[in-house]
Amino acid sequence: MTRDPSHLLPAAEPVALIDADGRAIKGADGTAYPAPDDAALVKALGALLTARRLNDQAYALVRQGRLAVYPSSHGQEACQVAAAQVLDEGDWLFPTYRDTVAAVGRGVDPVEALSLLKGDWHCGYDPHEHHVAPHATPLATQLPHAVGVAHAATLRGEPTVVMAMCGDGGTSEGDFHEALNFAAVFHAPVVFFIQNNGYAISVPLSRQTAAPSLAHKGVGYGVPGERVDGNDMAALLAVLGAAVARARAGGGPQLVEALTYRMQAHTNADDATRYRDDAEVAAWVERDPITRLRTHLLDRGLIGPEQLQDFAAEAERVATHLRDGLNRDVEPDPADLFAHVYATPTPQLREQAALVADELSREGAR
Amino acid sequence: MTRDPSHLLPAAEPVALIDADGRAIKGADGTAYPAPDDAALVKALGALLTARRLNDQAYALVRQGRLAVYPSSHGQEACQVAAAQVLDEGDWLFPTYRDTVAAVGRGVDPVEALSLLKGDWHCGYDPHEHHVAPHATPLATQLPHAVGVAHAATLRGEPTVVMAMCGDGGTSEGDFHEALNFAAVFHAPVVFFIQNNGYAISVPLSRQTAAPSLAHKGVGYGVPGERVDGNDMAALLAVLGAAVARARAGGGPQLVEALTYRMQAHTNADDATRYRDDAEVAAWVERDPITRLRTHLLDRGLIGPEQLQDFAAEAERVATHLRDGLNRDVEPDPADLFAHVYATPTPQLREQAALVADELSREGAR
Amino acid sequence: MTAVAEPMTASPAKRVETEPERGTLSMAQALNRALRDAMAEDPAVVVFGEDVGALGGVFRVTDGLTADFGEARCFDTPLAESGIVGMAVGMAMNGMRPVVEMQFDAFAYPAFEQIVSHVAKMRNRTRGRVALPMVIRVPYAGGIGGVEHHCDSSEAYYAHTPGLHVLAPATPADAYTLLRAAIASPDPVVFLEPKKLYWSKGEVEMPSRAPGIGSAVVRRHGTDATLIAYGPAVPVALDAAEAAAREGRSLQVVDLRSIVPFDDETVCAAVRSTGRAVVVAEAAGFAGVSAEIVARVTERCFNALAAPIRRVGGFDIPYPPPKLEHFQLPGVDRILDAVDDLQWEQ
Amino acid sequence: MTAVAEPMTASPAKRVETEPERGTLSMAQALNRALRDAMAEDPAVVVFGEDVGALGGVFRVTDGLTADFGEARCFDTPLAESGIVGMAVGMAMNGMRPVVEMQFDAFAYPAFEQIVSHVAKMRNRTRGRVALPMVIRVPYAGGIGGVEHHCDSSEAYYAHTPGLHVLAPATPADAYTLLRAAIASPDPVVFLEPKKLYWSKGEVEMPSRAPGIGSAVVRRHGTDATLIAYGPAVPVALDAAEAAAREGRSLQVVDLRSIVPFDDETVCAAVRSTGRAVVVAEAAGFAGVSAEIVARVTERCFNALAAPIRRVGGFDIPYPPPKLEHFQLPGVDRILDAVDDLQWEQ
Ligand SMILES: Cc1ncc(C[n+]2csc(CCOP(=O)(O)OP(=O)(O)O)c2C)c(N)n1
Ligand SMILES: Cc1ncc(C[n+]2csc(CCOP(=O)(O)OP(=O)(O)O)c2C)c(N)n1
Ligand SMILES: [Mg+2]
Ligand SMILES: [Mg+2]
Repeated sequence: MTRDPSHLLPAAEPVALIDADGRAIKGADGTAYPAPDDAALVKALGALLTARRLNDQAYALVRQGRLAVYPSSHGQEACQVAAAQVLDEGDWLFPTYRDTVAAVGRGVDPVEALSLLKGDWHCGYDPHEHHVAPHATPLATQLPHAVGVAHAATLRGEPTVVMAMCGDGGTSEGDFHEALNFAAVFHAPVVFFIQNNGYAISVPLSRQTAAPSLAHKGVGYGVPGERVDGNDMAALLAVLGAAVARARAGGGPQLVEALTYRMQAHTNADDATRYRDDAEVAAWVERDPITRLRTHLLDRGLIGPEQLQDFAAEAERVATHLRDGLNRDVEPDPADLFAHVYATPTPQLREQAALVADELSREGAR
Repeated sequence: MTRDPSHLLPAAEPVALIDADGRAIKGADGTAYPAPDDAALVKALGALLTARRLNDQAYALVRQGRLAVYPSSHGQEACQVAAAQVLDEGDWLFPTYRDTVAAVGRGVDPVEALSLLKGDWHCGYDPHEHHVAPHATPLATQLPHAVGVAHAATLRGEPTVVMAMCGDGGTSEGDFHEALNFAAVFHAPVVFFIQNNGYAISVPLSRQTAAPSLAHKGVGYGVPGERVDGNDMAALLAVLGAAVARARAGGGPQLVEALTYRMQAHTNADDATRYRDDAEVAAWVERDPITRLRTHLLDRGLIGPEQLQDFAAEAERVATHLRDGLNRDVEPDPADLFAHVYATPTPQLREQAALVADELSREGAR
Repeated sequence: MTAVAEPMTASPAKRVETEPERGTLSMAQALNRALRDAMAEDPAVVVFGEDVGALGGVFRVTDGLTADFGEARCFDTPLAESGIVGMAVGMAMNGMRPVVEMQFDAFAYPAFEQIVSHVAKMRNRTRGRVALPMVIRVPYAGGIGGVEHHCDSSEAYYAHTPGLHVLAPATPADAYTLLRAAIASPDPVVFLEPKKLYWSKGEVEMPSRAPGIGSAVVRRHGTDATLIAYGPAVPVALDAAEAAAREGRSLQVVDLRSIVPFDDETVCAAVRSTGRAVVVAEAAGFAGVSAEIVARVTERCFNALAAPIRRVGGFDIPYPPPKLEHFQLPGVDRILDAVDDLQWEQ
Repeated sequence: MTAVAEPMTASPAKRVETEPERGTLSMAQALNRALRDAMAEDPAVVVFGEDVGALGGVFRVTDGLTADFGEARCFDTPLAESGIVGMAVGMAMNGMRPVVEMQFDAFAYPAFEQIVSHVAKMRNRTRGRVALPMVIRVPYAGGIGGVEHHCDSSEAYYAHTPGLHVLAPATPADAYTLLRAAIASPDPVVFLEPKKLYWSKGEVEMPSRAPGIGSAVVRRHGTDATLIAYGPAVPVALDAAEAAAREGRSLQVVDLRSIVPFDDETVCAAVRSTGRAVVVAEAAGFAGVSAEIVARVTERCFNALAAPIRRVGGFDIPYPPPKLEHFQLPGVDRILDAVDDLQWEQ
């Protein structure tokens, strides 16, 4: 144990590579985090536009009654896209309920990703297919799982890295603490990625912690903490990319706090006017991650109108797919209620399934 | 939120005022922690001698079958004594199972303090009498209670400070995290006092944390962390005293890590040879807190042989009281089983109590 | 010394004996009113949890309390249930009467250790010297189309734990009565609020003259068989009784109100009067409260029973997704089927 | 891609059909042997928890595993039960078969959230796509003079939670058989080890040919009444049967072995054959496993019952201090009293 914690502490200011006007920040590429390559940024813009479209489409589908509820990541899309984009195929992502877009970024079909919120089934996708864990609702409880997945890989000598996502509110839970501590002690290849969007439903960050920042929580575990502008796509790719590379190279876990903002209410069911001002929201709209990256790439001539049109078309295609998928009603099969409680249903479950089958057949007979 | 964490970080070296040979450390009184006054040190030596005697007497009583089990604080007595001595009468102490001696330092009768370990009843003393919470066995679970006691006092404008004790192992539990965070957010007057004795039963500190030190955990909550030589009575009184004063003055919570050593096995039921070397133990015996303070006070002429004799007599008196108390067998009353589950027993409990009473009367009749 | 073993109690002296106020309230409003009245009467009552302040709770049960009583009396905490319950334990030890909110049933599980090892045991551990007058409010059970972890019927976990009182109101009036009783109780109470009944309306009397903790009530008299229900299952049992009446069968409905302590007297009297009974509850069946009811009533009334007591309740499965939840919830048809099965003489 | 939905299973191909080895072992030794044999057969089996490494566990059940299989296969963790179970969930998701130890029953409560919301639900949440083959070992129940929090009978909390298997051996042979079955199971198992039986000895067959998960056994045949017991209550029930025999009453003893799934067939057949029954268990009574047994057997065998099924078990109180624990534990006299109460015809 070295007593000097300086290598574990975040810099005084969050890492930022592109400013709110889309300009590369002077001298920023001379820092520990060189700007990501141009292709990655262009790719990210496409993903960002699709992400925004998905968020807004899903929100609209709630209003149309096709989804029961939607916790949107509108405004946090740069975090969502970066979390997925920095991972390799064999890596794992552990999303929260707000991270549908990140899951989609890993290849999960958005229709399957939203089956939870449509009410069809708890998890609509196969977590093993894209290495995306089921959305976690009980806060921070997915973080110890992430450590376990990573440690299993380490034991087998596999190069897997795990991206474990969490909100600012989630950092207060005991499981956050236990997961970071386990990851550090077992030197597990996990990147803990906190989207600090300023609120846990109605509760502001100041009521969540008195720490200098959430990234300062790392030092208590011996885990390096870093802060990053969560609306700056370039900075996110750089910081998360470096954290993933470091973990893959055997450097152990890292904690990354992204400063971002939940531009909409917690979910459509929430009334954010009860606890925050419009002015606060407006200030963050100015720092929208999409405008920033688009301006930057246009200014640097890395994209043109044609590319933007292609991106828009792709976003629209995905939105249409989502709409079509969610407008299609597939009646869930009641037999599923009993089929997956255990690998083999117990005698009791077989009895109970028979009771439901009997009820249904009597109903059918009427 | 200020981003500069330096005021929250412990110094590179633990605070120490008296070295292992009992000499005042040069320049130490020029630091943030001036040496405690002489009277306090002399008083502490008396308490230390009684503490050691109590530990060893309790241990002997286990061998004699008068106690079921005893987790001794042999070697950690300076921490025990300091924790009690720095508190005012209205303050609260939250001890763990290993902190019997600290509870006794607050005025709890040692016989009552040990009734848990004798098997008579779960908590043998009245927690309200000396403001000592019941010994906590489930690790770290007492820490949120400490915050609650402190916050209640704050709400009523009372000057109470709470000393919340915990082991190095306990810092890994989720409740440790939640308690520190709540204390910081509510600016509660709690001193979290970790006795880092190097082990959680058999598990060494290196398997408990990868942090630079346990005191470094404070910064993640915005709580100042401090490290102190846990076998240096003067340093403990200085650091804990300052933390209590700061909390009482409205400065909020503090985290103090004392570096000490569990010189005996976890309890008499444990076999420490399975997981640690005699050489390690021997090295710590050299740093015994009692020898150190005694030498220091003798060297400075603050005590003489007569004073030492008085102290020894007092220690003996307490040991005799303990022995007598534990050798006396009071049969616990089976009616107590049902009397305190609720303020008023439920009809069900009355039935159950009657059943036992009936069994006993039938037995008596035989 | 201000800390006292038996914290300040709601001062009954202040209650002037006037005609009680009456009003039609939703259950959420009745609960809000109970909190207000208790806070107004006793400065030791404090309310805290996640989003209970400015937002007024996700179900608005704490609406306006911070505005009206100040931040010291009703406040938001960091997001950590074990911390919330643990802090309440400490506050109760030190003279307060905390009422904490767990946001949803399944989100109380992180606090399970605190509830089982401390809340339930403190009085007993200390031979009555440390009381914990505190209430843990839990919006519970299903029927609102909630996603996973938002619909658990968790009463058995608490009811099985000696040292806790466990209450579950089924009407706005009982919500008011029982929450007041819970706050006034010298012992910890797990207070289960059926989510799907938050918006159901009913007449409420304040202060209430209804029986408090430990009393069941017969909600509907009947002669053929007795339905025993609590919380969200009570209105369903009443619907079933109504439907049975149309088919010429007279069903009696008992509402437990208080799961622990259990009102053996009222329940057994009701069952004896009909000789047949069905227990209706939402929870998954195995080793739940329903099993206890069957076991204890059978033990006490065996010779009065014409048929075994049947259970209608959740299957032994995790709570299903919204589109399938109606299969899990006890419904009128399933209750009537169970009644039909009670070995009626031809 | 190495992560697989259905993790590597104990390769039965490797098992050569030879005469099983036999030996007299204590229950702790039998458990140790089961862990060893499973680890030797399947590299995916890993053991971790508090003090399971160098110390070999406070009950020595993991003695020597680190020395013999290496630190990667059996290791100590930081002191945090939720973290231990949560990490096991992740490892099970990613191809391993973790076997974790909770140091004592009450110290599993901090992991309750992980157990109820994740361990029990993962397969169901993912429609069978993510299995969690993992075992949570819990030294449980009382009778060893342990201080508070070291003697809880916590089986009802787990048995009430759909998605978990809950096993409780009563003999060294079953300890071996059932732990092997638990580790081989594709589903999570809460494995309850009666502390007071750790040092009891018995003959063990390895590999075992005894029935696995889901089967009860009749430990003693009898004709007058049936005692139904599991875990630490089984030897007590057998003692009671022995004592009853001396008084001329023939008691049958059923050992559940598997609480979930429950063996209705064996239990009901036994009860029907005698027409009278008593359930014996250590746990506090209200809404526990005993209640379930009474309820389900009564539902199924009502017309064969000459008397209501009685329960002998813990009172509804927190587990008492050592000097009083004998009042809480079901003993021979109390069982015989209950049997006497079974409405015998004069
Ligand atoms: C254990 C637990 N407690 C409470 C909740 C209810 N809840 C859902 S979201 C939420 C706020 C979460 O805030 P944060 O972690 O910042 O994530 P965000 O919603 O901002 O993305 C709360 C309290 C929960 N899901 N889990
Ligand atoms: C929640 C919980 N888990 C496990 C235990 C079992 N246990 C008792 S003491 C102990 C070690 C504690 O170590 P530490 O916190 O360093 O305190 P020390 O014994 O060294 O004073 C353990 C694991 C417990 N008491 N509580
Ligand atoms: Mg947030
Ligand atoms: Mg220690």
